[in-house]
Amino acid sequence: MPHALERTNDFVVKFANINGSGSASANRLFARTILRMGVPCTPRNIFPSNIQGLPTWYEVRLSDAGYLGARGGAEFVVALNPQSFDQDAASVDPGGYFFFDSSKYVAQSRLRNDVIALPMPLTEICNAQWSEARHRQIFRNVLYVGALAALFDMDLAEAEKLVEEDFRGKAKLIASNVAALRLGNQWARDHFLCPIGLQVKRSTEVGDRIFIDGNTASALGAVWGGATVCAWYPITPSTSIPEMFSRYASKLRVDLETGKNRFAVVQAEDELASIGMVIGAAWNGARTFTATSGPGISLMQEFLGLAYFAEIPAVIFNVQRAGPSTGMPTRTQQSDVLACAYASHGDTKHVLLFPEDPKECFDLGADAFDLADRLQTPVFVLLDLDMGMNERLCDPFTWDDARRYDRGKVVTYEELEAGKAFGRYLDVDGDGITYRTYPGTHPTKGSFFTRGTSRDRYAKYTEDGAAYVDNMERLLKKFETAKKYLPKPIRKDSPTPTRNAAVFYGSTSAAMWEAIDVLAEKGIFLDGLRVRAFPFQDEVVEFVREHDQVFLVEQNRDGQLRSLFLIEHGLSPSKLQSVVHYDGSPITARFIANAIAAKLAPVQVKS
Amino acid sequence: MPHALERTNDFVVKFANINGSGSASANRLFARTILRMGVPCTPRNIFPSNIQGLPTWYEVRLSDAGYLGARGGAEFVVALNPQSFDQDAASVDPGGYFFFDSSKYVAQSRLRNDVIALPMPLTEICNAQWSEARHRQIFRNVLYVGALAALFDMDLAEAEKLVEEDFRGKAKLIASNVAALRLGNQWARDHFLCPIGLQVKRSTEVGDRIFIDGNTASALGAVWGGATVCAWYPITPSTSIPEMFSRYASKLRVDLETGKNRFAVVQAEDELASIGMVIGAAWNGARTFTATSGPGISLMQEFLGLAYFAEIPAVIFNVQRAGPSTGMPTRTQQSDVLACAYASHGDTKHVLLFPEDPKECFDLGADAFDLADRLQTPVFVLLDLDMGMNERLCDPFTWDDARRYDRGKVVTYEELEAGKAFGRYLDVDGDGITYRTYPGTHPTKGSFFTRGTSRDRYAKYTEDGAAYVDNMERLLKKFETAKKYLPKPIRKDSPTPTRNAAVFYGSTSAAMWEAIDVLAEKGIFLDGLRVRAFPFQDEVVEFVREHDQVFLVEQNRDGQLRSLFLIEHGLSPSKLQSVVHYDGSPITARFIANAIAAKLAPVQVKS
Amino acid sequence: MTYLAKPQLRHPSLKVNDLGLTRRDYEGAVSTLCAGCGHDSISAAIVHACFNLDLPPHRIAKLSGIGCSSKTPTYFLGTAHGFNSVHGRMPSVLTGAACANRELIYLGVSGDGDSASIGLGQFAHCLRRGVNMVYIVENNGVYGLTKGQFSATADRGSKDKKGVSNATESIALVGLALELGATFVGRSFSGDKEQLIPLIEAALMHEGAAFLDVISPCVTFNNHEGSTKSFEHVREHEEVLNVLDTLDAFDLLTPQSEITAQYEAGTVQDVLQHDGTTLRLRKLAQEYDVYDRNAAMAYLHERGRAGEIVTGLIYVDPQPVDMHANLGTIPTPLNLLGDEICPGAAALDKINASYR
Amino acid sequence: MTYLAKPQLRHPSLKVNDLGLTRRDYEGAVSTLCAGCGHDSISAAIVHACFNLDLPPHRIAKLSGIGCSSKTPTYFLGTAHGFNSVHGRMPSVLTGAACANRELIYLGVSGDGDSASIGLGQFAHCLRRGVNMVYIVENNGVYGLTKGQFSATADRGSKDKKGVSNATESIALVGLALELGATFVGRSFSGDKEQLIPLIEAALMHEGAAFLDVISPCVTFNNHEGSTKSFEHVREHEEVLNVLDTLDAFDLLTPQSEITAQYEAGTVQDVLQHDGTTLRLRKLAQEYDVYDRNAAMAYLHERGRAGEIVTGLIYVDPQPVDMHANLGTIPTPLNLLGDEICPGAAALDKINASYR
Ligand SMILES: Cc1ncc(C[n+]2csc(CCOP(=O)(O)OP(=O)(O)O)c2C)c(N)n1
Ligand SMILES: Cc1ncc(C[n+]2csc(CCOP(=O)(O)OP(=O)(O)O)c2C)c(N)n1
Ligand code: SF4
Ligand code: SF4
Ligand SMILES: [Mg+2]
Ligand SMILES: [Mg+2]
Repeated sequence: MPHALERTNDFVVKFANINGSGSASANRLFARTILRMGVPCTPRNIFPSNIQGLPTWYEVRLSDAGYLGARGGAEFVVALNPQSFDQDAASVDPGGYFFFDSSKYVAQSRLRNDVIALPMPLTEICNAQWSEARHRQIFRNVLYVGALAALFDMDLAEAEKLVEEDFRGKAKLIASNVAALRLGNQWARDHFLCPIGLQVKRSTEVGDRIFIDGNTASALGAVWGGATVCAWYPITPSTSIPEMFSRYASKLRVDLETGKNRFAVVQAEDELASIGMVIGAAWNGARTFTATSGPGISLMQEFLGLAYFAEIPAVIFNVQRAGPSTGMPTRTQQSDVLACAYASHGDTKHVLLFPEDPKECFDLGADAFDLADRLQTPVFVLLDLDMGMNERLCDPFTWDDARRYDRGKVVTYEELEAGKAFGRYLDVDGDGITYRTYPGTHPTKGSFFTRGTSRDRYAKYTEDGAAYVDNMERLLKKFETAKKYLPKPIRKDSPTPTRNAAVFYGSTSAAMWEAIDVLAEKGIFLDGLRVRAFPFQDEVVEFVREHDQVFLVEQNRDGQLRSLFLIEHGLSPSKLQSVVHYDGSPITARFIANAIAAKLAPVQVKS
Repeated sequence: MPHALERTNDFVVKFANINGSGSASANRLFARTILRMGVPCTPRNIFPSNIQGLPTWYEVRLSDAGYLGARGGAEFVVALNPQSFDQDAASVDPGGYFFFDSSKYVAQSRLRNDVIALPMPLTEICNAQWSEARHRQIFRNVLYVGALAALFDMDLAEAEKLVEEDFRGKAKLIASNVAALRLGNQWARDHFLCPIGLQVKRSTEVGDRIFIDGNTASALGAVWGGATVCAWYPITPSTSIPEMFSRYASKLRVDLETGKNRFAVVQAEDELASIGMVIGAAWNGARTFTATSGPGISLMQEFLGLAYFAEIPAVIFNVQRAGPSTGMPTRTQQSDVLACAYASHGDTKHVLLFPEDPKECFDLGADAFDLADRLQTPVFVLLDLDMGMNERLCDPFTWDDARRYDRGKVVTYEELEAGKAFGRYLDVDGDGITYRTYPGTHPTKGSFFTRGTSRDRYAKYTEDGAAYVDNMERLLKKFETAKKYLPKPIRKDSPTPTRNAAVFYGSTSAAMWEAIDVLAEKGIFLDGLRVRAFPFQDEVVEFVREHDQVFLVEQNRDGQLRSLFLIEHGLSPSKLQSVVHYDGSPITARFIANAIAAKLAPVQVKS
Repeated sequence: MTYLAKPQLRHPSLKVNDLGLTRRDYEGAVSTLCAGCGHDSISAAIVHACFNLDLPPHRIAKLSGIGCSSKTPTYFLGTAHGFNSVHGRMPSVLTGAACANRELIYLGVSGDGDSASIGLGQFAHCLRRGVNMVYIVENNGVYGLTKGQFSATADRGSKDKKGVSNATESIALVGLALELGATFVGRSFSGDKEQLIPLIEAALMHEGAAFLDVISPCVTFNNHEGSTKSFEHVREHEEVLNVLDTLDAFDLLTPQSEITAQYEAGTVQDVLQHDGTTLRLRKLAQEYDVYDRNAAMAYLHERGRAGEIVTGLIYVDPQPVDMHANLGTIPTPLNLLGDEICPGAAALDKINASYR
Repeated sequence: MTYLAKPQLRHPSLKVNDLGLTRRDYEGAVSTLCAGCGHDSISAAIVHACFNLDLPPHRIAKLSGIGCSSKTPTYFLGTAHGFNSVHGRMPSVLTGAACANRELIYLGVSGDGDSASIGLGQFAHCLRRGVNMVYIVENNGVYGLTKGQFSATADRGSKDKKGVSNATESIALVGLALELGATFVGRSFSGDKEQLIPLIEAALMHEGAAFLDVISPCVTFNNHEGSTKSFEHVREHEEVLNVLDTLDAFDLLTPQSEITAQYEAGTVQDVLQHDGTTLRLRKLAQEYDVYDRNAAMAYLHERGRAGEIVTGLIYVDPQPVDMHANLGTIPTPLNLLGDEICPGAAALDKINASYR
C-alpha cells in the first residue's frame, strides 16, 4: 500500500451522488466553506441529461496556487451512489481516501488496498436521528459535510455561518442544519483519526474574489449593459441566463411607483421565434438578446443571415455543449465556433466574443450590447457549459458610473429636422458602418425599408449586380472596422524566450495557463495568447507570425478556431498545430501539457 | 461609325422582354432552331424576382467552337421592353445591331451611331393582322423570330418543324404560328438587307447532344437513381427539380394495372419538414431526396446534424442562388459551399458533389443515392441557378442496364436469422461504415434505437466520454472512406508545361476551360483541375502541391471552396489564390482570363 | 403591376383628413405585382383605412414575410418604416418590435403560404400572446411568388391551373385564429372594399391581436375554373355576415347610404371597443353574435361545409388583453430607456458581496 | 426512475396473447424518468394496448422528439425500432417514414413543449395530411426536461412551482386537432388506465391520423397546488365522456364488469371502423355524439371554460382518408422497391430524343 497522500490546500474531492437527491446544496456548502477559509477552490458538476435517479458527480479542486481549471484525478472520493460505487472506488488516486455510506454491508472485495477506506453509516445515523423520510434524506447530505470538515480540519464555524446566511430568518431550519453539521462532525472525530493527510488551512488567496457561475454573470452583464428585451427558449446549458436576467431585472429594473417592468422577457415558442423577436426588437431600437445552445444556433441560421445582411444588432449568448445534434447535452465543448462565425447560407461572417470566466462573461456580456449597436450586426458571446453552469472564483465585477451606452450611429428626429442627409446604407464615414433611424422617428424623413434582399445605398430594392457587390464589399469593410472595437487578446510571454507558443480561448484559459507553468517546469517554454474576439486583430496574427510553432488548444474535434485562422489569414497551416480535447469533460492542464510535450518531443530530439 | 460586325456562328443575341409577356417560348424557339441547324448555342435567362411586368433578358450565345459559358457583351440586341429600351440600346457591342419595335415613334437621339438600327413595327403589323388582343401579344413574339431567321439567314423550315413538334396534333395552332413566322420572315426580307453580317450556318458541332436544364436532369437522375420518396418546399431556383421528378415519375413509375404510384412526392410545410421527411423515409429504407436553395439549407441545419450523427442517408439538391439571406433570389452564385460542408452546430462534415452541367446533374444525381446509402450520411448535390434553370447543350444521358442500386450495408431478415452479429455502430469492416437494419425487419433481432444523442456501438444511450470519442473518430474514418467512392476530379494539363494551375467546380467549368484557351493564346499556360466532390481525394491535394500558383476560381465573395482546402489539408494559403466573381451573373471566360492575367502580370514581370 | 394605374377606390378627390394629409400621403411605391392582383386592392384598402382614421403614417410599422403578399408593404404608407423579413417568420419579428415600442401601430402583412405553411407556428403563438397588432393574411390559396403551388389554405378538391385536384385537408385560418384566442377576427374579400376598409379600421383600433383573413385572388395562378379562390367563385359564394362602420371615422365614409344599399337591410348593433371607440355593425345574419366565440366557430364550420365563404366581423372580444399587460411593462416604450436604467457601480458592489 | 419497480397494472399474470407473446415482450428498457412520472404510466398503457391487440412489436415504429416524454419510446416495445429525433420535429420524420413503408404501425410520442411550442406547425400539418398513425402528447403543461418552464398548454392563471402565474393564453391541442382535420381525437389521463388503454387500442386500429392528448402530471415540476395539470386537479376536474372497448380485443380486457362499475352506467354505442373493427362506446355524457366534429368543438370549449377536463373518445370519422390515398401510392411499401423501378437505358434514350 502506498503512503497515504498528504496535501494541504491542493487536492481534489469528488462527490458521487444521485441527481434529484438534494446533494447539490450540501456539496456547494462544502465548497463555499473552503472559500470562506480563503482557499481557492473550483467545483465542477457532472450531471446526466435527466431529472432524477441517475449518477451525478461534483468535483471540488482546492488550489492555493490559484489554478481554477479542471485537474483530473481525485485524492478523496465521497461515494453516496450505490449505482456507481465500484466505478467511484476505482477513481480514487492511489494513496487517496474513499468515504462511503456503510449503513449497508459492503464486501471488502469492493474496496481497494491502496486507498484508505472511510466508512460512515450515514443512513443509519439519520434513521436513528430523524423520523421523517424527507429529513432523513436532506440531513444525510449535511451530515457528510460535517464529517468532511472534521477529516480535513476545516473550520466548522464557517459552514455554520453560511447556513445562517442561506436560511436567514428561518431559525428552525438553521438550528436543524447546524445540528446535522455538528452531528456529522462529531461522529467523524469520534470514529476517524482526524485530520487526515488532506487538509484545508486558512489562507488569504481568495481575497475579494467572488464565486459565481458564467450564466449568472452573463445575465448581470445584460442587466448592466442595458438590455431591455430578452426573447429565449429553454435549452440546457443556457437556460439560466434568461432566468437570472428575469430575476435581477425584476429586482433592479422595476418602476418603484407602479411596479411595472422596465424590461420584457418573452419565452418564445422556439429558437426561430426567439431570434426573430430579438431582430424585431433591435430593429425597433431596443437593446436585446437571446441565449441558447448548439441546436438553437442551428435553428437560427436563416435569421442570422438576415441580421447580417440587413444589419440588425443582436446579442446571442451561446452556451456551448457537446454536439453534433443533441450530442451530450450536459457535457461541455467549444464546438459551435464555425457554426457561429459563418452562420447562414451565402457569404456571411459574424463577430464572436470569447469570455474566459464569469468576470469576462459580465464584462463582454455588457460590452456586447455596445458592440452590436455600434457595428449593427449580430454579436455572439460564446460560453460553454463548463463556464456557464459551474461557479467559479473570479474578480469582482466593476462598473464605471461615467460610462454611457454606445447606441451607435442613430439619426434622430432633430438631426433629420436639421436636414441631415440620410441613406440607410450610405457609407458616410468610410468605416463601412452606416446610419440608421428607429421606426417612427419623423413624419416625413428618414424612413426606410429593411429587407434581406439586395438594395442600393438608400435601401431601395435593386437586382443590380454592381449595387449588390458594392454593399457586400462594404460589409467586409465593416468587418475590418470591427477589429478596433473588439477586446484585444491577452498575451503573456514566457520569461525564458521561446519560439513556441499557444493560442487558446474561453474556458480553456485556466487549464492552459496552468499547463504553461507545468511545461515550464519541464523546461518547455511557451508564449501564450488568449484570443478574446473574432475577427482577429493584427496583434493575434502577428503573434502567430512571430513564432515557429503555435499550438491551438481547443475543446472540439475539428480544430474550429484554427479553421478561422486558416480561412481569414494567410497563416501557414503546418505552423498552427491543433491540440484538441473533446470528450465532453473540461480540458485539464495535465492533458494539455502532455499533448504539447508529446508534439514537441521529436522536434526537441532533432534540435 | 465602326464597320458592321461580321460573324458566323459566333456571336451573342440578347432579347430584352417584359416577364409574363409570353416571350420565353419564342426566344426558346429561336435558340432551338439554331441548335437544329447543328450550331452549338447557349441561352441564359436573366429574370427578376417577380411574376409579371418587370424587365427580363434572354441571352443566346452561338459558338461553333463549342464554348457554352456566358461570354458577356452582345452583337445583336432585340429590344422589346420600353422600360429598358435605353439600357438595351447602350448594351450593343460597337458595330452591332439593334432590333426594336418601331410601332411607336422612337427619337433618333435614343439610337446609337455606332450600331445598326433595325426598326420593325411589330405591334403595328400584329394589329393589322390579328384582332384578338391575346393573339396580337403572342404572335408579336413569333413574328420577331421569323424576322431574325431572315436577318441571320437561318433555316426557317427548322423553326417550322419545331412548331409542328411542339403543337403536335393541334393543326390550327401550328398553322397560325407558322403563318406568323413566315410573316415576320417575309417582312424582314422585304425591309432589311438580309442577311446581315451575323449569320448562322449549318454545322455538325451539336452532334447527338441534348439540350436540357440542370434541374430537369437532376430530376431524371433521381428517377433513374431509384428515389421513391421526395419531400420538398417550393423555392427558386430549385422548384423544378421536384416538379419534374413528379412529372417523370408519373410517366415512368406508375403501376399500369392499378394506376397507382411507385413513388410519393410530398409538398411539405417548410424546409424543416421536408428534410425531416427525407430523414424519416431514409431511416425506413427508402431512397429519398429533397431540393432547396440557400434559405432552405439554413433551415435544415439542425436536422442535417442529426443525419450526420445518427447516420441517415439523405440526398439534398441545393440549387444555389445569390445570398446572404433572401439576397438576389433569381441570380446565380456558388455561395452555400461552407454552409453545406459544415452544416449544423458541433463537429460535422458533409459529402458534397459538384456537377458541371446537366449531364453530370443526371449522373451525380443518380449516384448520390448510391453514395448516401453506402455512406449512410447526407449527400449534397450542389447546382446553381445558372446550371439549374438554363437549358444547356450536353452529352446524352446513358445508363448501364447491368447496373444495380447499391443499398449499402443493410442486414436482412435472413442474415439475422442465420445469426449474423449486429451492432448498429460497430465498425466490423474497419472502414468506419457500420451496418443497419430497416425497421420491422425481424421480430426479435436487429432492432435498435436511433437518436441524435451519444450512444455506444450497440446504439445504447451513453454519456461516456470515451464511447463518444470512439464514435466521433469513426465518423472521421468514414469521411476518409468516402473519398474512394466519390467521383474523381477531372484534370487537364496544358500541352505547354506550366507551374500554374486553376482549380474550379460546378457551373464555372465551361467558362474556365474557355479561359484556359484564351490565356494560352496570350502565352499564359494553366493546368486545370475540376473538383467534383468533397472531401477532396489525394489527386486533388497532389495537384495543388505540384504547382507553384493555383487559382481557385469560384462564384462567391469569400472563396468558400478555398476555405475547405485550407481547413482540410495542410496547403499553403499563399499558393492558393482566390479568383471570385459574385455579382449574381454567371462567370465569364473574359472575367477569369483577365483576373488571372492581372494576378500573374507582376509575377511575370519579375521572372 | 408597373404600367397600370393603381386600382381606383371610391374617393378620388384629394380630400384632407384631420392630420392635414391627403390619401396620397398614405400611398407607397408603385406596385410590381401582376395587373389585377387582389393584393393591390388590399394595399389600397389599407391606405384608405389609415387615412380615414387619421393615423400618422410614420407611427405605423409595416412588417411582412416573403411572397407576393409580403412585398406589398412597399406599396403603401411610404413614410413608414417597413420590414420585409424572412419567409413565415414575420410574427416573431413583429412581436419583438412590439416589445420594444408599444406606442407604434403594428401592421403585419402575410400570405397564406407564409402564414399557414411555414409560418403556422409563429402565426399561432403571436395570436395567443395577444400582441397588439393587425395581422392580415392575403389569402389566395397558392404560392404566388413561386408560381402557383397549392398552399395549405387551398380547399380539398379545388383544382390548380393544370386541373390537378388538391388532395389534402385545408387549413382554415379564421377557425384557427378563434381557437388560438385572437381577440378580433374578421374575414373579407379583396374585391369588396366597402366591407374591407372599415374592417381594417376596426382592427387597427382594436387593442389586442386582430386577425383578418382576406381572400385575395391570384389572377396569374389561381383565378381559373375549379379554383375556390377565384374572383368568380368568391363572388358567388360570399356570405356577408355584417358590414361595419367605425363611428370615429364615420363622417369620412361617404356616402353612407350607398354602402348600406349594397346589402340587404339588417339590424344595427353598436360594439364598444376597449379604447372607447365604437364599431357600428350592420348585421346581415341577424342571429349572429360577434361576442360568442363558440357560436362563431360552429357557424363558420357549418357554412364552410356548405361551401359558403362567411365574411365580416366574425368575433370581437371587447376587453382584449394585450401582451404588454401580460408582461407588466411600463407605459414608456422600452426603446426609449437609456443610461438611466443601468443599476450602476454601487448596486454592482452589493451583487458582488452576495456572491462571496 | 431506475430503482423503483415499474408501476404495476392490473394483469400481473404472464398471460399469452394470440401471437404467443406475454406482456413482458412488449416492454422496453428500464425508465430513467422520475419516480411517479405520469409518462411511465402511459408507457405501461401502450404496452398493454399493443399486447391486447396482438400487435407484433417489431412492426411498430416508435418516433419521438426531445423531452422527458420523448424519451419514453426507449421504455416500451424493446424489439421495435425507435427514433428519438429532434425537438418538435417528430411529425415530419414520422410522415417520411410512413411514406416509405405503409405497412408498419406508426406511434408518435411527444410532449406539450415538443408539440404545442416548437412543433406546432409540424403537429398541424401531419394531422391535416391524414398520416396513418397514433400521435400521443404526454401533456404536463411544463417543460420537464429543462426543469419546469410553462409550456404552451399551461392554462392561463395556473401557477408554477414558485407561485408565478401564467399570463398567456393556452393552446388546447384537442381543439386544434379537431380544427385541423384529425380523424380520431381523444383525451385521457395517465392516471386512468381503464380509459386510456382501450383508447390507445382504438387509436391504433384507426386508419388515419389519430391524436391523443393525455394529461400526464410532472411530479417534479408541476404537481403542486395552483397547477391545473397536477394529479389532484385532474382527478377533481375530469369529466369522463365515455369509455370504450375494442370488440376485437374484448375478451382480453378483464373483467368487463369491473371497468364498467367504475363509471355511472351509460348507454352503449357501437362505432364501426374503416378496417371492419368495432369500437364499443359506453357513453357517460348521453347526448354527446362522437361523429359530430362541430358539436365536439363546442362542447369542449364550453366545458373547458367551466374548468372541466373532458376525457374519452371525442371525435371519430368512420371513413378516414389516409395520406397514401391522397398520394395514390401502390400497396407495396416503397422501401421494398428495388432495381425493377429503374426505367433503364431504352427509356433514357427516348428522353434524350425528346430533348434534341
Ligand atoms: C425559407 C424559404 N423557403 C422558401 C422560399 C420561397 N418562397 C418565396 S414566397 C413563397 C410562397 C409565398 O406564398 P404566399 O405566402 O401565399 O404569398 P403569395 O405569393 O401567394 O402572395 C415561397 C415558398 C423562401 N423565400 N424562403
Ligand atoms: C432545438 C431545441 N431547443 C431546445 C431544446 C431543449 N429542450 C429539451 S426538452 C425541452 C422541452 C420538453 O418539454 P415537453 O415536450 O413538454 O416534454 P416533457 O419533458 O415535459 O415531457 C426543451 C425545450 C432542445 N432539445 N432542442
Ligand atoms: S403571381 Fe398572383 S399573387 Fe403574385 S402578384 Fe401575380 S397575381 Fe398577385
Ligand atoms: S421532470 Fe417531470 S416530466 Fe420529467 S421525468 Fe420527472 S416527473 Fe416526468
Ligand atoms: Mg398565397
Ligand atoms: Mg411537457
